[in-house]
Amino acid sequence: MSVMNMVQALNNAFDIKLAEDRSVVMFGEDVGLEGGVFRVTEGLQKKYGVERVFDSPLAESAIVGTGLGMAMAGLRPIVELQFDGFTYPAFNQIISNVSRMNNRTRGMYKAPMVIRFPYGGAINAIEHHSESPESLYAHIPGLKVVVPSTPHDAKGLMISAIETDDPVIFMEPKRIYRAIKQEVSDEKFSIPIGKAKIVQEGTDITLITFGALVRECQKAAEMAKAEGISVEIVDLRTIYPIDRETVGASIRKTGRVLIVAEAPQSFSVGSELVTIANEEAFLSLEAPPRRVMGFDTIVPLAQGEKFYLVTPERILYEMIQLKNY
Amino acid sequence: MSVMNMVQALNNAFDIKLAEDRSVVMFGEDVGLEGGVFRVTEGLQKKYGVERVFDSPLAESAIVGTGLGMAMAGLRPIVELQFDGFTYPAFNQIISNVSRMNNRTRGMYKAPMVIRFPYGGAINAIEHHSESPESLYAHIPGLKVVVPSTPHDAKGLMISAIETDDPVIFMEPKRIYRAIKQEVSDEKFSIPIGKAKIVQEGTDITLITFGALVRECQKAAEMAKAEGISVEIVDLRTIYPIDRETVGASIRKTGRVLIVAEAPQSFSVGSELVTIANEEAFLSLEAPPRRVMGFDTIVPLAQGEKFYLVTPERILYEMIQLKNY
Amino acid sequence: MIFNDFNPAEDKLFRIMDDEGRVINPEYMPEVNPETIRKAYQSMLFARTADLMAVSYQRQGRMFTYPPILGQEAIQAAAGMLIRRDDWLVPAFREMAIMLAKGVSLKEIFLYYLGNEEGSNFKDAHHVLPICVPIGSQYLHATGIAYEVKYNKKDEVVFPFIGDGGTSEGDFSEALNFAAVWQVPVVFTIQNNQYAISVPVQRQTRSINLAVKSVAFGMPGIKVDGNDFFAMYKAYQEAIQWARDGKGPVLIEAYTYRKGAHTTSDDPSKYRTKEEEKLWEAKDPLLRLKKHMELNNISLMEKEENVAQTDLSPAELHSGIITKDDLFAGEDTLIESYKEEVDRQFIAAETFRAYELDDVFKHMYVEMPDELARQKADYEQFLRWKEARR
Amino acid sequence: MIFNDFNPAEDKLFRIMDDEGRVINPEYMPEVNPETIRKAYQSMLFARTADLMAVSYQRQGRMFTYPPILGQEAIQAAAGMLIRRDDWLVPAFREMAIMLAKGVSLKEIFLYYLGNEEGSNFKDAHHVLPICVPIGSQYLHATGIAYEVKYNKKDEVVFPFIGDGGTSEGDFSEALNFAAVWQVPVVFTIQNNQYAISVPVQRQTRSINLAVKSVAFGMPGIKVDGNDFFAMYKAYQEAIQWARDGKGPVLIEAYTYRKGAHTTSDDPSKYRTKEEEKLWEAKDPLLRLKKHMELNNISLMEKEENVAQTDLSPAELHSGIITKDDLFAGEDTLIESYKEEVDRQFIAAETFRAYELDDVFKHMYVEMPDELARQKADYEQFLRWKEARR
Ligand SMILES: Cc1ncc(C[n+]2csc(CCOP(=O)(O)OP(=O)(O)O)c2C)c(N)n1
Ligand SMILES: Cc1ncc(C[n+]2csc(CCOP(=O)(O)OP(=O)(O)O)c2C)c(N)n1
Ligand SMILES: [Mg+2]
Ligand SMILES: [Mg+2]
Repeated sequence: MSVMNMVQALNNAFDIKLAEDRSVVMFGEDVGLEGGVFRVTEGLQKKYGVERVFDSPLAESAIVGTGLGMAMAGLRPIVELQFDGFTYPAFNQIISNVSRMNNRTRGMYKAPMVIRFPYGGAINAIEHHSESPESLYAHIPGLKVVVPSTPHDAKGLMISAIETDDPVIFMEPKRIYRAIKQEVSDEKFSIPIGKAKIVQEGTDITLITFGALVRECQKAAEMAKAEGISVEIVDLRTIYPIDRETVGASIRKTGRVLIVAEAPQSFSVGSELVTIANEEAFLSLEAPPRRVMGFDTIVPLAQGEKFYLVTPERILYEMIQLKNY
Repeated sequence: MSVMNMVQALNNAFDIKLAEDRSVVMFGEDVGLEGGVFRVTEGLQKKYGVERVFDSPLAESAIVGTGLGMAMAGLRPIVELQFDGFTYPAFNQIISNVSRMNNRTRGMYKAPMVIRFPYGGAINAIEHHSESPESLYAHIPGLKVVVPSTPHDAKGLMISAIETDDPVIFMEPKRIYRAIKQEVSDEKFSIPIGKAKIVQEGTDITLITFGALVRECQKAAEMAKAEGISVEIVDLRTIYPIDRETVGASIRKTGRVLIVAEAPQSFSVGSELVTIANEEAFLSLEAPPRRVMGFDTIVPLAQGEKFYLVTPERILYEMIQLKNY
Repeated sequence: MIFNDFNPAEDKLFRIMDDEGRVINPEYMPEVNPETIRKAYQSMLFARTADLMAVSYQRQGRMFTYPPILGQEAIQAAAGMLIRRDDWLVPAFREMAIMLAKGVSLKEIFLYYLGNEEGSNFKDAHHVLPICVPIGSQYLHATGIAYEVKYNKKDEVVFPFIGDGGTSEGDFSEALNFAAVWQVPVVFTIQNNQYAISVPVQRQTRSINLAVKSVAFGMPGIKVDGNDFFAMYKAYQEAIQWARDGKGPVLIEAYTYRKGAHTTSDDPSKYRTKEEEKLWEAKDPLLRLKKHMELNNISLMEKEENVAQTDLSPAELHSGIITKDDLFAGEDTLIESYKEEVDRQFIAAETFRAYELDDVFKHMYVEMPDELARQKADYEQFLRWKEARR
Repeated sequence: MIFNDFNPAEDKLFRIMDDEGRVINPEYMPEVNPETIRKAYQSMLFARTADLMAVSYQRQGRMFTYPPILGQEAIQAAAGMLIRRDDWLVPAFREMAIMLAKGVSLKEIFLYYLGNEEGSNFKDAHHVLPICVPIGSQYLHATGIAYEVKYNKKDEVVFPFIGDGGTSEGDFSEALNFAAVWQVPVVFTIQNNQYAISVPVQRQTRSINLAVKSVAFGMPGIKVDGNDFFAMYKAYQEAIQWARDGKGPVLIEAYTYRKGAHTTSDDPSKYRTKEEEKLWEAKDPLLRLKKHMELNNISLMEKEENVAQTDLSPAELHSGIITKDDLFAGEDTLIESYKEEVDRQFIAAETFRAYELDDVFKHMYVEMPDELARQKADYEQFLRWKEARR
């Protein structure tokens, strides 16, 4: 066991996989020598050499497209896209090739690769550095979309992501890269993709969330306690395939559900969860499922972010509305 | 009035706008001399010259990116992307620039452009020629997403799309390009973006749909009549901004809603409509809102399409489930 | 090195044979024996036969669509003869002939155009990627594969293909750039058949030719007469050597002509002239190789092996000693046998097992998510209901 | 034409002045009078002052981030002096100096880095696009704008900027290709400052230089010493003439060095050496122009105009007739006045009206959809609840 933040936990996961599997390679902009702009890959080039951990030229479509080629040829590439907002030049490779190579060739060629990037707001960044594109990627058949919320989960989920034969979009909540420290096993362990986690049990309201907002939900739940509301928190861990069972069971128990996420709300992960609430728990619903999410706008620049970001207080407000319905 | 199919109605809309507004230009792959692979722009280069209606080199990011430049400089470009599956190389330009130029510059530069493409399955095509990406585009703040279901609507909506100062994703249901003929006014007219249309009134179930599937819903409604089910059909016409009022009112009336669309169901327009049903009509819901949509898979090649496509019979089946809930 | 002698920056075109089949640049003539030439011609003839029949199947309504390779056979025959089993073929969608050469069966190709993904699940071919429809995107896969080749110190070369139109896509440039920076073994081929559907290459780019784009990425490039089998063969030999020697990637522009339609849904008369088509007819790659064989007394069928290597002048040839008809006497019979083979393959594709619901779901993931199983089960319930209603 | 004389395919570098400020290629020296040179130096000095202060505001925690232009002033000063009011500036994100030249206020630039979109709403600047963060994408906008210029037969030129790293993005190539095919008036500038964050240009591309990429698209290109004000000025003069004459686009690689960090969050000592930095220190564009002015007896302030045009040798200069100190006597005072101006602008940005909820919604669409109004109203209700709970 060591105390790790998420950056360290991820780095540790890479270290373990690089050490045990020579087919694992890592690359992207500034990933090698510098160890990435967030230092998530720091020290790995030195340890494993420039053939295995390296800088690429500045072109996201190429990073993903060549990564796919490597994967088809038998490697297990982990590619980094520098920020959420810079994943889009690679969108065509992801949706048209990465996600479907296995289907296109009926399994003749697989695409075991991890496409990882820091995502989300609250770091006072300029445009394109604060986005939450999970809904886009979750809508694409053939991808698995994973988002950890703690250092422990980051490590365990990353190891699963590297080991699965399906391509994985791995979104790293940058605002908690270093904000949460935790005891994490130094050994190799993995957390299954596709299973949600009950962060805390409760009876009145289910909060469904993931990534950086799990912590905000915990704060909100604490506040809600004072109002006499018992909150259950479900951390999805995986956006696709979504864990319908855990989500459904929790909602059937509480009868009230609030979805907490940062992306624009329309046509989003929030919409899908409302749908699942209906499909899995219609007769238990005591109030219409609600979303507390981003507006249908771009994440504002730093000065405007305070309006956009979902805060514990806003979560509490929504819970009270739900409760009083 | 002339009898027109959708190709002719769209061509007529372009003709009217090209004639009255010199700032309108059209381009894309094979758009000029050939008039597009579906001949939607046929004859327009001859009439308006190669400066106004022209072929571009083969690069979608450039088609959209240069189109945006033109729009910022004062033109009103209408760009064609050849198929739904080839819109993705332009995804970065669309999501990172087109949709946000007005917001980024606080209105200093607008992006009045139409990005149009044929979409959807049922033409026995090879891969990438049968997709329905509306959910991806509808999730992007700053875009309007429009889908006509008839020649008349195609003309009226296209004229609105060209005239609005916001960028519009205009999806043309290719399977009914020539399948529906209709009297369409030769005069200029427009249909407002953002307003749905009640295609037929009914009391038991609301079908919400758009594009090519409106016709399939009409067939299903006909079949349902025999089963004693009275069906209301809402044609969205616009996916974003979605017409919450019309949708909500219809569901409040019938208490049962089925969403009919072709895209993969998860994280989709279907999910958003279920959410709207909850938000707008929770207390009226007599059964959980249902989706009958594509599977979370790629649209299969021609031989497999019969399983994937939503048929009137499947719509009927789902309506019966809803009715019997 | 032909790459030095034919600098694309000076718009030089590498040819060995003229339109009449005469060797005009003997110093570059590759060492090919009559047997090789015969095989080349036969493989081109087979490809042409299959190609024409594919178009006719489509016309008969037995196949959905098909992109003819008519006129581009020499490029693919040359590459097909030099590509090794372990080398990688990364096609776009107009590479039927080299796919066959690399072990893909015609049945599989037909199956694909009959609308079944099993047509991209090559049973016998090794290291062949499926047809890639999103233009340009396959070029990046090739560069990535070549990275693995270098990483694992393998003796393989990667052969991606693209069209002239495809060179405008960003992915084309990115792929060349990454391959050059990484110095990986890729032989990039551009089949410049003068059109991207209706758009002529002159409206696609203003560079003096397509091979010169190699300059932007720091790799050798050459513009080759794509209808000249020998020039293509020689160019591939040197390019492959370069790549296999670890010197990095190479770019070959094969200058050719798409004699057919873009696909069976296209009508070229809308955008090109009969005159232009006629001009290129004279440069037909099969015709040229045939002329060369006749000039050099190389017969179509094997029996002539003893006669070979003797260069006969056209005059001698026409003097009646060996007539054209004698040398190509078996051609019609050969074509007939090819047709039968093609038809057998087509019927095998047509009679392939019926598409099942499971085929829609089974391969979307390696590990199928519950969600997909649920959707499938729902659909099966619908099917049972439907059955019951009958 | 310098574009002929300095062929990037031969890796020629266009310089006029050496590192000591001596004119080594007088035949190319643009006709610039002392007043112009003085203005150039002053504008570079102002940009440098503002740039250094921006970094220090960030260090003080008064600004979120900032990408310094330190070392790249000559490029932008030259372009800034030649770009006309109606010409279009299409920046990436490291173009503070030319944005100022084109009428953007420092206050606006600061406001942007203070996290307010109003910093991209230029009140006085004409035909300037906002900072474009997604690398390469702005190049396509420039080509599109130039299409409009040509379409409407206007006498305008479009000036997009990009970094060395940006040349690897597909959009870079697509933009050059479209501009060349359309023959539209764009002067493409690559500011090759040797790094893309931590990645040196040698790992970015294997082409012999970046200017040579022009060959791939059929347009003139030139590699210019970006720290040589005169070379940049001359290159822009000819490029602009070319574009304005309707001959199509041009590519300029400005070979320079990013003396500062990538942004204020970056630490260059992780990836480059002190030696390298020192080497480039000697090529500093301000220093070089200053040396040139001293050699040529051009003073910083206007009073010297009568002395000008007389070339004095360094020996004469040091003989005491005119001392260096005399010529640049006012520099410290000037810098002080610049600092005051910069500070005024920064405070204006800092005290800009507070960001409001409405600012989040107002500009997402030209015609705001009901859905956004609804979301805003919901939020306002939350705010009221929050207020009430206090
Ligand atoms: C990204 C993308 N855009 C558009 C298309 C549609 N399309 C199919 S073939 C073609 C033209 C290709 O021209 P070229 O690259 O010259 O190849 P050729 O067809 O001549 O072999 C187009 C535009 C596509 N398949 N992919
Ligand atoms: C599409 C995209 N990918 C990644 C980034 C992150 N990023 C910002 S600046 C930069 C390096 C740019 O290098 P260069 O083009 O040489 O410009 P310079 O910073 O040297 O001026 C990177 C990778 C981005 N802004 N956009
Ligand atoms: Mg072509
Ligand atoms: Mg740089």
